[in-house]
Amino acid sequence: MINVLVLSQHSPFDDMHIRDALDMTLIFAAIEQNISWLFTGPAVLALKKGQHTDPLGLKNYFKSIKTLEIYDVENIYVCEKSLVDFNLAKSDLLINVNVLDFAAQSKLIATQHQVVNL
Amino acid sequence: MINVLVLSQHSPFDDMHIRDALDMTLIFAAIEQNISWLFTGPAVLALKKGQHTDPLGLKNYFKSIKTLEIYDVENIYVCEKSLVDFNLAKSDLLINVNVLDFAAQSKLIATQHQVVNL
Amino acid sequence: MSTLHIFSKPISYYATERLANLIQEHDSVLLVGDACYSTYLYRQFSSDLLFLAEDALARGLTINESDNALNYADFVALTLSTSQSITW
Amino acid sequence: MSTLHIFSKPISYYATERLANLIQEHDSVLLVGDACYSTYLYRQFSSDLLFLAEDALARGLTINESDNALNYADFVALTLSTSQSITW
Amino acid sequence: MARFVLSIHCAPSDHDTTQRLVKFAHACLAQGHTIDAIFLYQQGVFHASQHLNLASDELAISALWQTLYEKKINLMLCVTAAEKRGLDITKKGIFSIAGLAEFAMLASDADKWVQFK
Amino acid sequence: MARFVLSIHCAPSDHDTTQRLVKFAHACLAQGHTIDAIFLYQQGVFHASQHLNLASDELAISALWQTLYEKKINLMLCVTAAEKRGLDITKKGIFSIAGLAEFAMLASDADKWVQFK
Repeated sequence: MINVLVLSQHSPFDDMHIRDALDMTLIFAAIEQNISWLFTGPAVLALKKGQHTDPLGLKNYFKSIKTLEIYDVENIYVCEKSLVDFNLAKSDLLINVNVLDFAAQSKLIATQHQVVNL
Repeated sequence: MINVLVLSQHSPFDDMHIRDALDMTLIFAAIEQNISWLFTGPAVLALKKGQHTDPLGLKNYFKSIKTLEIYDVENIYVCEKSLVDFNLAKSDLLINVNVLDFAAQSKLIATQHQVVNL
Repeated sequence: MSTLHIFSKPISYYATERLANLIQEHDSVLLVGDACYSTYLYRQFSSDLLFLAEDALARGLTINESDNALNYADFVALTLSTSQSITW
Repeated sequence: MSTLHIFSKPISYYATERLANLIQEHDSVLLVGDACYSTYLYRQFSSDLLFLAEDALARGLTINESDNALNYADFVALTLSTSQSITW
Repeated sequence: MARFVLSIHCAPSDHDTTQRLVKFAHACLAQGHTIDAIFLYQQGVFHASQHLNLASDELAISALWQTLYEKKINLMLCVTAAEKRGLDITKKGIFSIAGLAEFAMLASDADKWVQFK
Repeated sequence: MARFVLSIHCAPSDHDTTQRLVKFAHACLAQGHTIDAIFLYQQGVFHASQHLNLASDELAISALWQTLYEKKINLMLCVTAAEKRGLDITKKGIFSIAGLAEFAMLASDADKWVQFK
């Protein structure tokens, strides 16, 4: 089992970036690697509660984010500074996450075998 | 005859952005509209002298930039602040350009019928 | 002679300093898509921000009465009441 | 346990503040492609910048003897001497 | 009544921008304006692909372009941009193949050009 | 000797990144390392297009992929990414169709995964 970190930095509907990252995270969980997913910058907005993009015709992938735990993806990390930048509190988020300062993010990266930025 | 402004903001080999802008500029010149091309941010690097990307296998579009004048494209504008950001002087550039401060850029934009950001 | 500036991403996607200098006081700034998440960060571009109501609502934002929330008919009208548009 | 950070665009493309905080002193920073135009702007990430020689030369930059200019064999070796790479 | 041209610059994987362009176009027509062309440029050329295969909970991109075609809007695909990007221009469906010059002429005659990206 | 996987995330219109990936791959092999796969993901799927039509002064993208294929590198095209983006997966040429799981397994076994974007 290796440690794999998926990095997300794009805003929720910037192309399919977050959805590609979600797929990658779920696949590594499915093949039983130790997967982590780190949200930084505008990507933290993908964890925001109360979004309903179905009226726009856009796939509501927030539902899948909510089911990450069921698929044994427990290592969801969020950049503390980015939450502040977007005025979000932990209670504004869809799921329970680990909020990390920069030092903790660096440490997380250092313990990985592979890091993929999507 | 209408005033059309092509805006470039991307760095020289970021996808085909600058080349798309070059094509657009030349076409509007060919159909005899009053075309202007404004370089801001990393796009100013596309005007830098002494680049030879043929060894990398990349099309040397700098040659085409040099021939803009022949095609009657005379309104080439460059953001003053961006030149400073990239440590470039007017003499470092391939062609003769008009260097504009922000106020002059705003004025340029205001006199256009169409602005296309590529 | 005013310009319509259209933004579709959070402000960190753009060259903020350059744009703050380019955008004129009488210009219009319209936020669509993912730019609606953080309208307040766009105040540096304009004191009178416009945004697309359905894009903001889909993203879970509440619209106040004082907000300039537009529908698509307004968006079209806005492109006609300004001299030219730039999609940044 | 050091990370290789790879950049291919001028620094204005990136979230500079966040990255400056993330990149550790013992990490390696490699500039390729259009990142080579403005290596000096990357000093905030590392005092010991590496760059791809042929990408810098193609862009008309001069390489000094003190520079850490790499060829592709060095690039491959660098990915092996670091624990993991991130292409930003 | 005004004459518009629109252009799309993002790939069909950018569903959000795509739905916005389509809604804007219909709103233009609803107000009695004319759309002389929608131009597929840069990564936007891939909207003319005949091989988009999306799940039913995804944005129905091909169906949306069909609604614009049915309103008789000229959906112009930039041929040089398409060839450089690997789109099969022999299967163009409801899109018409055009050069940059054709579009530039329409854009010069239009009252407004709005980009979607 | 190490085992690599590489992935490409940008469209074939990004010539600079493309030439860099190809050179990196050949340098890996020259040093005796193995490349278990090159994965086409996100906009990178369009590299598998059989319809790239570039002028002779452009980067010869198809020929470059051919040089990697001749070195027996597995050029894997992500099928779901391709379908969502409109690539014709029935004409795959030298690329093999793969799911994300197949690639993830190779990436888990590899010593290094280097992304090109």
